[in-house]
Amino acid sequence: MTLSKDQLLQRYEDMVLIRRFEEEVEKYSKKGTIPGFIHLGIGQEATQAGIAASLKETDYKFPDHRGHGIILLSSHPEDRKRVMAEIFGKRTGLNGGRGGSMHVNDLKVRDMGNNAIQGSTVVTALGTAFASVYNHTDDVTAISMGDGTLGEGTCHESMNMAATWKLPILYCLINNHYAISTRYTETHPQSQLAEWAQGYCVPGEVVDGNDIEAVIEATGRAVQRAREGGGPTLLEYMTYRWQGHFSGDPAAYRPAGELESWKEKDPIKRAREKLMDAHGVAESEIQAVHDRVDAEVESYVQFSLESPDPDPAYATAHVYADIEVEGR
Amino acid sequence: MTLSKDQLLQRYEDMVLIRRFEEEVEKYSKKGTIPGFIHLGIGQEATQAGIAASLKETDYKFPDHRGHGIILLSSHPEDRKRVMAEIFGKRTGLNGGRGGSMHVNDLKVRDMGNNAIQGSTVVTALGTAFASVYNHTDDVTAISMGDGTLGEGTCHESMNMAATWKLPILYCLINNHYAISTRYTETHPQSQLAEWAQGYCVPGEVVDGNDIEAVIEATGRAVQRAREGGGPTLLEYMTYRWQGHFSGDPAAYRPAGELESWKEKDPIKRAREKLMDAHGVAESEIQAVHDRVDAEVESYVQFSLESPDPDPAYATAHVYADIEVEGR
Amino acid sequence: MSRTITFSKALNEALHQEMERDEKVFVIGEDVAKMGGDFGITSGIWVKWPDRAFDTALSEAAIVGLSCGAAVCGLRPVAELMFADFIGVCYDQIVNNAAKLCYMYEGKASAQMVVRAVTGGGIRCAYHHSQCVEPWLMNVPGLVVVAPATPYEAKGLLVSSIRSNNPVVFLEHKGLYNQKGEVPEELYSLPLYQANVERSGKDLTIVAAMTMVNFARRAAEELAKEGVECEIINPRTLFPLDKETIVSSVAKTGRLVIVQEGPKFMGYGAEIGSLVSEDVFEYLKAPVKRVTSLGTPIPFAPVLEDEVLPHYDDVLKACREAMAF
Amino acid sequence: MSRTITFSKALNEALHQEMERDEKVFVIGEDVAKMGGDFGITSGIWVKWPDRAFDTALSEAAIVGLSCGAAVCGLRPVAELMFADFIGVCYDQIVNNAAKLCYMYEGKASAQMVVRAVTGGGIRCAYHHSQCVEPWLMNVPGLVVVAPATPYEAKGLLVSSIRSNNPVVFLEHKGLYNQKGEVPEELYSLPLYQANVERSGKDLTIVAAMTMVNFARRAAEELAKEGVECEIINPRTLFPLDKETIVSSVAKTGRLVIVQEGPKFMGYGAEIGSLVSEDVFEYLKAPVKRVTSLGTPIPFAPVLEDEVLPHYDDVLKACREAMAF
Ligand SMILES: Cc1ncc(C[n+]2csc(CCOP(=O)(O)OP(=O)(O)O)c2C)c(N)n1
Ligand SMILES: Cc1ncc(C[n+]2csc(CCOP(=O)(O)OP(=O)(O)O)c2C)c(N)n1
Ligand SMILES: [Mg+2]
Ligand SMILES: [Mg+2]
Repeated sequence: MTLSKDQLLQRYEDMVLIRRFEEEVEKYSKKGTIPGFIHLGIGQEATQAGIAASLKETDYKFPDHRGHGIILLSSHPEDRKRVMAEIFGKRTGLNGGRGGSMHVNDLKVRDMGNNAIQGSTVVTALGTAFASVYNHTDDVTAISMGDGTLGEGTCHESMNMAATWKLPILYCLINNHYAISTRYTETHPQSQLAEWAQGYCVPGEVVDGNDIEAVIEATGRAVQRAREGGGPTLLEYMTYRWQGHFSGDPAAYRPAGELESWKEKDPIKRAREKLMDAHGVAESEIQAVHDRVDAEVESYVQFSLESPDPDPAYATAHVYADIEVEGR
Repeated sequence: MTLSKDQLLQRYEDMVLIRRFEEEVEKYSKKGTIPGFIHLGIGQEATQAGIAASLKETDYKFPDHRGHGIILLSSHPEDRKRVMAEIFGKRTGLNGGRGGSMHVNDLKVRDMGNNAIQGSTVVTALGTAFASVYNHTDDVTAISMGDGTLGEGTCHESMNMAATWKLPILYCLINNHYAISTRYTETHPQSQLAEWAQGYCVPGEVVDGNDIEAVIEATGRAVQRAREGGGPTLLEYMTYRWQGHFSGDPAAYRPAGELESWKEKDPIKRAREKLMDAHGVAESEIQAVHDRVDAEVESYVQFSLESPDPDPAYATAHVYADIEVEGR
Repeated sequence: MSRTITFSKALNEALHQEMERDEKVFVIGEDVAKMGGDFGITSGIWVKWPDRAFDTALSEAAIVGLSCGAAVCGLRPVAELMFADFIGVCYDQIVNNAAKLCYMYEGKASAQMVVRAVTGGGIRCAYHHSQCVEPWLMNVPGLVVVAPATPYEAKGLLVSSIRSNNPVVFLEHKGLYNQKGEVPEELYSLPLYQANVERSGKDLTIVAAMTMVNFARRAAEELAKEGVECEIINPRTLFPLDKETIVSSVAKTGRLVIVQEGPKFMGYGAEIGSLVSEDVFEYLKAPVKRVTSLGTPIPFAPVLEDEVLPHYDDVLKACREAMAF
Repeated sequence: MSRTITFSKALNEALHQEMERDEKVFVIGEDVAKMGGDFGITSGIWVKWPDRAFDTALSEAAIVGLSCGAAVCGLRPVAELMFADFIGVCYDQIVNNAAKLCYMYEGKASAQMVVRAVTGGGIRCAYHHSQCVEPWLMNVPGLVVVAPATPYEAKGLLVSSIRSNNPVVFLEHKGLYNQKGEVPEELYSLPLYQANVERSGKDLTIVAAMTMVNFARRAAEELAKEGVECEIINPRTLFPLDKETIVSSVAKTGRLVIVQEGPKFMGYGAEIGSLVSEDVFEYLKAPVKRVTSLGTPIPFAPVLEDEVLPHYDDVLKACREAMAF
């Protein structure tokens, strides 16, 4: 499958949006305006945008700690500034500032939230997929997991159960080559992690995670399969994060030249070349996308900077569904 | 490989010893003399005896909750009565009666003990195998796990790490078709569980677990491989437990005729036929084995019955290596 | 209400009646469907509702994780973990996932689920099948820990736990399964977060949960002969705890003995002892006493296990000491 | 001893010196080898001993399980779990395996290992990277929970934890990593199971661990100006706890304030409050007070997290109330 010009242009804009969003997050994280640890998805935009584009609003999404991009694209356009405000820890954030970068969720678009215990939501995802079957809907569940996260025991319990019960789950294994400082080849026996799925009689496919069209094609097929009752699929998206593990990590563990070689494979650059070379899109049209996105992201930043802090009393709300806990 | 007459006769005696031991345990469990839950290995003697016979004394053994047979055969002959006394909860038991059927260990023969959290020792086994490598010894680690236990996340973490580091581990997956009432086909996607190992690039082999020679042949090969630095192997021994999950379970979940068909494949009967038909062993020689074992097991029972209860004060010993906890 | 049934039967009935009432309720766990549970608590459910009872692999993290996800979608999972000791292998799912979902989702969704688990000692099953696990859980904001002591409570509290929008760890003491008591046939619920005053008295308060309530009752009878009137409080919900009932009882009696099956250190007795001395210090006539098991793993041999578990005589002794102080 | 280094550096030095001394010691965990640990605590070890530092997959149960197995073979693993919150995913290995091995093996072998984990809040990392996990562990017989409060303790206690034949969960509060203090260059150890009297005083006892010791010190200075002499006790080993030091201090002062970072319910303050009222009831001149965080998950936004964590002013207030009682 190849995307039409308009489709590809739309996905191009999605990717640029992620990139610009992350650049601003990085800037304000380095300044100290954004508190806590930030994991940036720069370099992985094709995987994130491609997964988001393959899902419908009622599909259940479990993004990961590096998943701002999927969160952003899944949310309603008018809520996107609130994704950033959440990362800033502001009252106007999608979750009132109580979750931050690692815990943004938006139930109205079935973004079930990311999570800071790696592998934990890999089993939670069984439950949303189970609910689809129980309730006879065709909503699929897409769970993002890194190459490192595949080390967790929950991955096995989840895959075993999903494969046995043919649950509608997409295991989106985002292989960006590292878990913090550790290359996946040092901690896993397979040369491609997708092989792991074969042990469960589940299709495992390696995808060029920096090629938006390849991502959409493979993901779309797997979504379709799951929707039709064909059970889970594991997709291994090969990609690379340009920044360190968290914003500020110097990433000294990367061999010289590696980053540069991956920058050659920049998913945005690749899509732009395709747009211009194959679809004859003009430089000015591309520039218009960038201008639009710049303005858009700038508006998120302004919104976030201007938003008030949460009310301290909100700290004790919703610990339980029915009873209050003691405040100060 | 086929065993010589003498070897096969020896293994025959091992199997008869397990069977008679378990029958007595069952008897005293039903009488209420043996407290707690008892998981019997009757029907699985070829797997247990074959694994035990393939290991040397300094290899690390992690038997499972149904592993009396491996424990018994690994222990020194003079200690075997103490295995039974442990199950009786007596002071003379291998562990002073404090562990019972699910927690018998004997460090001097590197029986590291069974355990009642399924899957827990599957990761502990990494550590003994790691120690062999760290200390440059050639001791291998053999971990027993049931078909049901393969559901636990620890199996994945263990296999992933063992495969990556090529640790000398034998995953002895004893497939007796059930986890309590649940058939393995209902909870696992593979038609043979050995396929699971392929996802880790680890050899997985299906073995006729009721054929002592097949067990010894396959296990021996895997042990050899591990000893020589070739890494882990998963062996799936196909067998069947004749009793319910625990002594007293009526096992109503088994389809009619299933038990009978497996009794046809009785590992003891098969070995006896081979001994008599292929090796020309006389009925009387077989009878002598049974007589010897009967007397032997009877002596364990007497020893266990006559042994004193533990001293209650022993309950507080060894909680810590260096400090005492409060007693009564 | 004169029908007498066992604690197990009461639980089973609660499940049947709630499943009848609300089709969002389902049961999941190892051997809970076709076999009806290792302790028979889910018996008959799969027969009636084959699409609402699920036998799983040995995968406790997946059982709890699936339940969390399904709960957030509006279903009401009742997961069985068999022995409570197995909470160890799915602890993350309980404390870091289930317990925090309501907070994360700002009350828009929550882990409205029940995790049933068989707790406590006494059946000679040693280290891994005998622990009292409530201290593992009672320190985790967002969780609810329910611990019934009678068949009547078993049914009523299980029903309210299923209906609760919070994640409830429902502890069933194996020593109570065969205990009989009066249980209404009709569906009813008992309030969560509310302790029960099992017996009123003015001299001394005994707080006890699960099987320890039986010890407390026996001791109260015995002490009554000596002229001591004990008030017995059974928390029913261990966390969040009904402090008020405990505190006001001690304000009246001035004396408190806590009976707890698990080891003394950091058990529920620790919290209850502390909150009482904080809140009604001036009323306390004697030091708070705790009767507990020894601080060891639970050994197998009957003489050893019996040595470790709390002794009834120590309950009497503690009460008499409190009175004599 | 006039050299001043950070808490992190002290830990790193302890590891280097113990590894030098005993070749059975090795480090294992995620990113502990080549990168030297996410917080740099294992920095330089892999360079010196490439065969004794192991980067693993994200597999905490395997890390702890492997350590148990290796320990039983006589090695001395020092495992790093990065954030203590991840104890959730390997809880079974810690409480059902490590904690029980000495008992199971009747003292012939034990889980002689250290599990290092970074605990506590304050760095705006929300629910899953900020919890005080000691209550998860302090109720499990067989475990040791060590919690240093200064660089000097960090080095000395890590050394003794490595040498201990018990499984030690070694809690490093992230708020202390950059704190500086005097630390001897030579190898030394500090006794486990022994509290430290940080400051002597006759009027009021403050028990505090980890960062809370800083609050206690500040409060003691402030109160000294008002003529109140505080005695500060830092348990160092939270479990098994040195009761004697605490109890005899309270026997002297008659007043106790416990400062604890985690939620109040079932925290270490619960046990300490109870044991004091049991053992020195007659000496208590005022109710025991606990200063703690609120009972919620730890939220992200600074204003929210600050609201939840204990407030220094509340320490002062609690002490003044105890004095005024
Ligand atoms: C259970 C658990 N273990 C460890 C961590 C610490 N940690 C956070 S992200 C990470 C690496 C994850 O690597 P990967 O899954 O490849 O995702 P990536 O960061 O590369 O996107 C680690 C070790 C964690 N959050 N949770
Ligand atoms: C973590 C854990 N979950 C559940 C159990 C309860 N349990 C004990 S044995 C068993 C079945 C094990 O089946 P399998 O591994 O096939 O061994 P088998 O009993 O057939 O020998 C179960 C569910 C347990 N002991 N530990
Ligand atoms: Mg990665
Ligand atoms: Mg089985």
